[in-house]
Amino acid sequence: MARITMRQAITDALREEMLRDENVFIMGEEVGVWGGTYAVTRGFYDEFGPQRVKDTPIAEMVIGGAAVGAAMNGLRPVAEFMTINFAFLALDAIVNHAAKVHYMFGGQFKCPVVFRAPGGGGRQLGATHSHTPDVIFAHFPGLKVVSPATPYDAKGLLKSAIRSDDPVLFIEHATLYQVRGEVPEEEYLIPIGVSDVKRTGSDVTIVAYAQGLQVALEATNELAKEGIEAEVVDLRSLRPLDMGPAITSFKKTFKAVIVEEGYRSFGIGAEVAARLQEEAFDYMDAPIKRVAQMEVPLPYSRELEQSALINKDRVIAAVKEIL
Amino acid sequence: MARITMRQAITDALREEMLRDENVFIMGEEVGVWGGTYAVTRGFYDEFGPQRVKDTPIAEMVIGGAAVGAAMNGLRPVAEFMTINFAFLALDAIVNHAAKVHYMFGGQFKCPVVFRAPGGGGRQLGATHSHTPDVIFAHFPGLKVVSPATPYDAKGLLKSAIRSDDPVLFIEHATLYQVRGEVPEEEYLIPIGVSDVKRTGSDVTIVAYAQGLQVALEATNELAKEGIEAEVVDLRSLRPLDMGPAITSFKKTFKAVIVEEGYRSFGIGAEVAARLQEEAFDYMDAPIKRVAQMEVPLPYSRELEQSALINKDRVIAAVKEIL
Amino acid sequence: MEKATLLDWYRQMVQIRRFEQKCAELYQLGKIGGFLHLYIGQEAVAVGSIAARQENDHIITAYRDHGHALAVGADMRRVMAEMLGKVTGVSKGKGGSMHLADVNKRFWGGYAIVGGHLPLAAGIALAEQYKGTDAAVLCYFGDGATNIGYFHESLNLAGVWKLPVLWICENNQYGMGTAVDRASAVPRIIDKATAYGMKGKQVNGMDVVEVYQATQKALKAIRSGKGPQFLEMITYRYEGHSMGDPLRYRTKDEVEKWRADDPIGILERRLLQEHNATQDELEAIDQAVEQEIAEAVKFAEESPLPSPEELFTDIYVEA
Amino acid sequence: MEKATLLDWYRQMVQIRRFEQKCAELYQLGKIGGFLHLYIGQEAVAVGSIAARQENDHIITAYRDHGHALAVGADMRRVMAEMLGKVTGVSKGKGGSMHLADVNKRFWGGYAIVGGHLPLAAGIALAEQYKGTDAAVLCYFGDGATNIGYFHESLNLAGVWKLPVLWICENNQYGMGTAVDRASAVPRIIDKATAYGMKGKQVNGMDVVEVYQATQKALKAIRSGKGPQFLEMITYRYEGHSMGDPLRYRTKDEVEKWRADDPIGILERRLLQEHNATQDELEAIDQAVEQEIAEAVKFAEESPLPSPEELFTDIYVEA
Ligand SMILES: Cc1ncc(C[n+]2csc(CCOP(=O)(O)OP(=O)(O)O)c2C)c(N)n1
Ligand SMILES: Cc1ncc(C[n+]2csc(CCOP(=O)(O)OP(=O)(O)O)c2C)c(N)n1
Ligand SMILES: [Mg+2]
Ligand SMILES: [Mg+2]
Repeated sequence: MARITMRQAITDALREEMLRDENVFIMGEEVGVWGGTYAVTRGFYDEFGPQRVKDTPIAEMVIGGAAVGAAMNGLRPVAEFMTINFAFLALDAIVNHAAKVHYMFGGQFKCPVVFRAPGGGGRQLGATHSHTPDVIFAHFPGLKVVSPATPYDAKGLLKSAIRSDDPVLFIEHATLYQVRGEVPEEEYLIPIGVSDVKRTGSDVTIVAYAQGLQVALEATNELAKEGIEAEVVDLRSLRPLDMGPAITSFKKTFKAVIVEEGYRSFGIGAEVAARLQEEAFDYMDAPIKRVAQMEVPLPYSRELEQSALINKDRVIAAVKEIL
Repeated sequence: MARITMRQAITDALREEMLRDENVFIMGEEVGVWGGTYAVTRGFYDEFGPQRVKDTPIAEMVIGGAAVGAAMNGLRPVAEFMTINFAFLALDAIVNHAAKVHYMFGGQFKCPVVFRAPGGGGRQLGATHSHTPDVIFAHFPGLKVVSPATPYDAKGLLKSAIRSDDPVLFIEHATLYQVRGEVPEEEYLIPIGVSDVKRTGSDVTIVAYAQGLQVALEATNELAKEGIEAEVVDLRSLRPLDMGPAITSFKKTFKAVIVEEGYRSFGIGAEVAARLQEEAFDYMDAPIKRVAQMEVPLPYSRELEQSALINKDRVIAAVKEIL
Repeated sequence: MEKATLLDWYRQMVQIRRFEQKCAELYQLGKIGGFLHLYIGQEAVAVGSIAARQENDHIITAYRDHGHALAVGADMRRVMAEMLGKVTGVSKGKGGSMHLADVNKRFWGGYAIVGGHLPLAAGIALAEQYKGTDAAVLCYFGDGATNIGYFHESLNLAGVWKLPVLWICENNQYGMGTAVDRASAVPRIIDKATAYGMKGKQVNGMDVVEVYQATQKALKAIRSGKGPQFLEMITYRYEGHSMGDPLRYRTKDEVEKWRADDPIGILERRLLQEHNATQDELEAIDQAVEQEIAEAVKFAEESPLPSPEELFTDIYVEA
Repeated sequence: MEKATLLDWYRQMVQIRRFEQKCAELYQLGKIGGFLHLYIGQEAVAVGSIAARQENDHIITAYRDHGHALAVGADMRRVMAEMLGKVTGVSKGKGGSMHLADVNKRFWGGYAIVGGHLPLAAGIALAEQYKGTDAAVLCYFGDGATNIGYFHESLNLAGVWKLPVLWICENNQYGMGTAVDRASAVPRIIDKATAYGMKGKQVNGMDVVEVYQATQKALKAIRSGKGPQFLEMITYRYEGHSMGDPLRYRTKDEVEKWRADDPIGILERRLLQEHNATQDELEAIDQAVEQEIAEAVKFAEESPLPSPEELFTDIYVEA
């Protein structure tokens, strides 16, 4: 198996799906001539032509809404928001249109659109460009929300997203583009809405996803040196949210820490904690802890920004607090 | 004390603040000539004139953003989104601009804007017009989010919001406009970010706000007939979130149910549950329950829509499950 | 125009008007809930423009959608059932008045977020362009909607990509209570088309024939590769914005003035004076429409509500 | 124009250019992080237009904001400190390159969401109108920004409310890698102004004197009650969109062609040929600027980082 970056895995998924199905096309800002702001679609414009790799104006509302219309009328758009921060401008198109046309018209239409959106902090981009706002999208039924942490998952999940007849928001944490991992040559799919155990252990359960997962894994390496074996569950999808593996693990370890990059209040971890205590109350040995972003607009200055973000030390500290 | 409706209380607050401070003005769709879609500003156009009661085009992005600019430059806008559903279009103006200009420019500017937005389901308005998306706004630091349940609270909180030097999103549940309650003649303010015990009891803690509070109170009347005395904590503000009274109560009752109108997953209740177990773990006698909206785009058909919403029976059932 | 065609348009316009008058009654009786936006006064726009479409063209509009639904030929019984929230409704009772649609008629529905369907129209058109068909999209919206960002981004994209969309602004003089010139920096809506490289034409939206001809011409321009087109239909809504409009923003006189130009009246006169139609002929149509409406109401009233399980269907295609 | 004035503008333009060249260096050294958008090539726009403002006028712009910050007269040392994320920076190190601001100069800052500051400009202007002053707002944005909903809603509102805003489009031919006519349905940006009842004028944005005069005239029109005005400054950015631009979308020839019209070069020639300036005079200015920049860098480098507690200040005015 080749070890490739997450960027490459996403590129490969897109390319394979475009070769497989001519109704799959890409639209977004700078996806064509430029080759994608994060170089994910580099070479696509030349390979597939301007008909299938469409540069758009800077106009997120219509990027969102036109993708919905195209999907309703038989295409499979992969619409890219240059970053998820700009998807705020398309919130209505995403949650009031993409997520509702199937239900609101009694099943007459379907909306097989994929919205791709890189997100996340840590690159000194300042308050408006550093969001990890995954939770606000995951809140709305009708939409599926996916956010992978490894190249393998990214590829398999993106291919499923493109083939799905439902609208999917596919969130890519930009600092993960460089992460490498093994990806098989053969075709495979990973179902949306299935969590995955990324590391086994019996002392504590860590539930995480995306960048949070990478931080969690770093922490477990150090914890293991001290003889603490954490089990790590990767949510991978935020809606539908598969709590099964986390609950199973929790029933074994009796303790849990949730790690996410977004803000703590009303974040992903809140739901996970609420669900764990609801569904495995009798197994709770300690409070369920959350490691998340400090609740401030992210500042530019490097050290200041870093101090607001999650890191392995904060995960280790949280684990030790409840052990 | 007069018993007035919540609509009247809000009208009175607006009017008093406009009389007190000439920098306070109102802008929004149909706030003027029409008198407000929910009649909250009826008569204001004649009383204060078009300079201070400004009808806007249907343009939520600029309603949001222009209010921010006006606030930065010395005014105190009360910008109305006709309903909170349309505030989705202003998400960027609200969370990336209103909530960040103070921080992002190192404190040089302040943004004393109030966004008013009626919300909620239950009126057969269909999937796009029935949101209770309070949580997605509460997620972002820099913004204050308030959602009162009684005329008394609505008046005192709205006056505080208008006087606050920070941006405040003031969410009014439209089905509460008719609710009556006692409101003193004299001026009073209620601080933002302070929860309130609305009913005392020792068997179970119910944490709620807005429409959820009214449903909770209905439920407690029935529960009381069966000898079950619930303590009811009204959050009133969602950010800053004052968990003090809920935790105090929980430490007395050892059991809690959270009631909110919005969707359950990644909702307000998730955070409350997570916080209760974090901060009062040793007092947990049972899983903390959540009563919330079914996770579907709300349908038009009356019975179907009602079946998706919270009601007292569901609260009662949740309480009994953990007693 | 052929007499038979005009008689059919007359029938359609009467059908829309009577249908809505019945809806208003049912609303008062509490049988219809939510928001109800009547199209009365604007009938000539939907009827005339939809008559000009070719079979594979698409229709999409806002929440004021009863006229378009009937004009595309949706089954009136199922439209009425939708109004009453019944499972036999076009949208299974989940959509209601604002969300009528009929996929088989290429009617993509009514949308309640002002401007929200304009990008959808662009996307639907993009799919046709992508597939290389000659189909176009007729996208309807109000004067008020031209002030929202969705309008700008959608028309611009259509312009840049030369999407086959016919943008049809139904300028009924008000967005809720706000007169056009209190909300739009230019009082003539077509002046906005300039910003998207479209010419734009103002049309008397009270005259179904004029509407038909202008639409036909615009669709032809689109199909001959001239890019998206823009029509401003000058019209008026006789009733309030929705049920319960306090109507403080206009005078009775103004309404009366516009009523004198009633689209049904204009067509009626033309039929009687220029096409030898008789009062009896028209009355027969009126009566047939009454009959059809009575049957639609009966069908709707007798239809079952959606079963409780319907709450959880149609959220996702794949569970 | 007075020679002294032109010399001052020359100084400002050189200052902006050298400042940015230094920033590019510091970026390569990793001392500046995040995004860095250079203004090089566009200096005449900020300098000429800001020179035309009266003292109580306001300035607001997008993320490509170094030129505006220096032209309003912000302390270069504190601007440089901001670039380096130091607590002595104009925004305490919290904003960085994209979020320079100086409340004392009525400079409301750079904003990184494309179009996001246009409604703010409308609101700032509204406040002046409300207070009855004669101040106007100069709001700068790129060609790409004219395609976003924010642009439409803001210009329309300004038009309806007659807000004192001078909309200044800096058409540098590209939004990132997208040429104007690949993103805008009309290749001439001023054609968009028509849709808001504004006339709009194209200006040679490489000539600081033309920019100054056009701005002066537009501000006068605003102050004489003619409502908001629109200027399209035709200009060019010599460098990439931001650091790390692969520059696949334009040719070297094209860049060279524009460089021949260099705004500093044009002014230099005018000073030498028409105002009897000497090479020595100009070189003295260049050297003074170099000196100033060296001091600014020294100040910035020696300044402390924000203390850890700064993370939690400025979130709210009231805790
Ligand atoms: C984004 C958004 N803002 C506000 C509303 C509330 N609203 C519904 S219809 C309407 C007026 C629309 O006027 P116009 O576009 O002229 O259409 P008309 O109702 O006259 O047919 C408004 C403000 C909405 N539905 N969506
Ligand atoms: C809403 C939004 N979408 C996309 C971006 C990413 N982005 C930043 S600058 C830019 C290009 C803007 O071009 P233009 O308005 O011409 O300004 P210029 O950079 O040429 O000065 C883009 C697409 C953004 N910051 N905000
Ligand atoms: Mg209208
Ligand atoms: Mg540009």
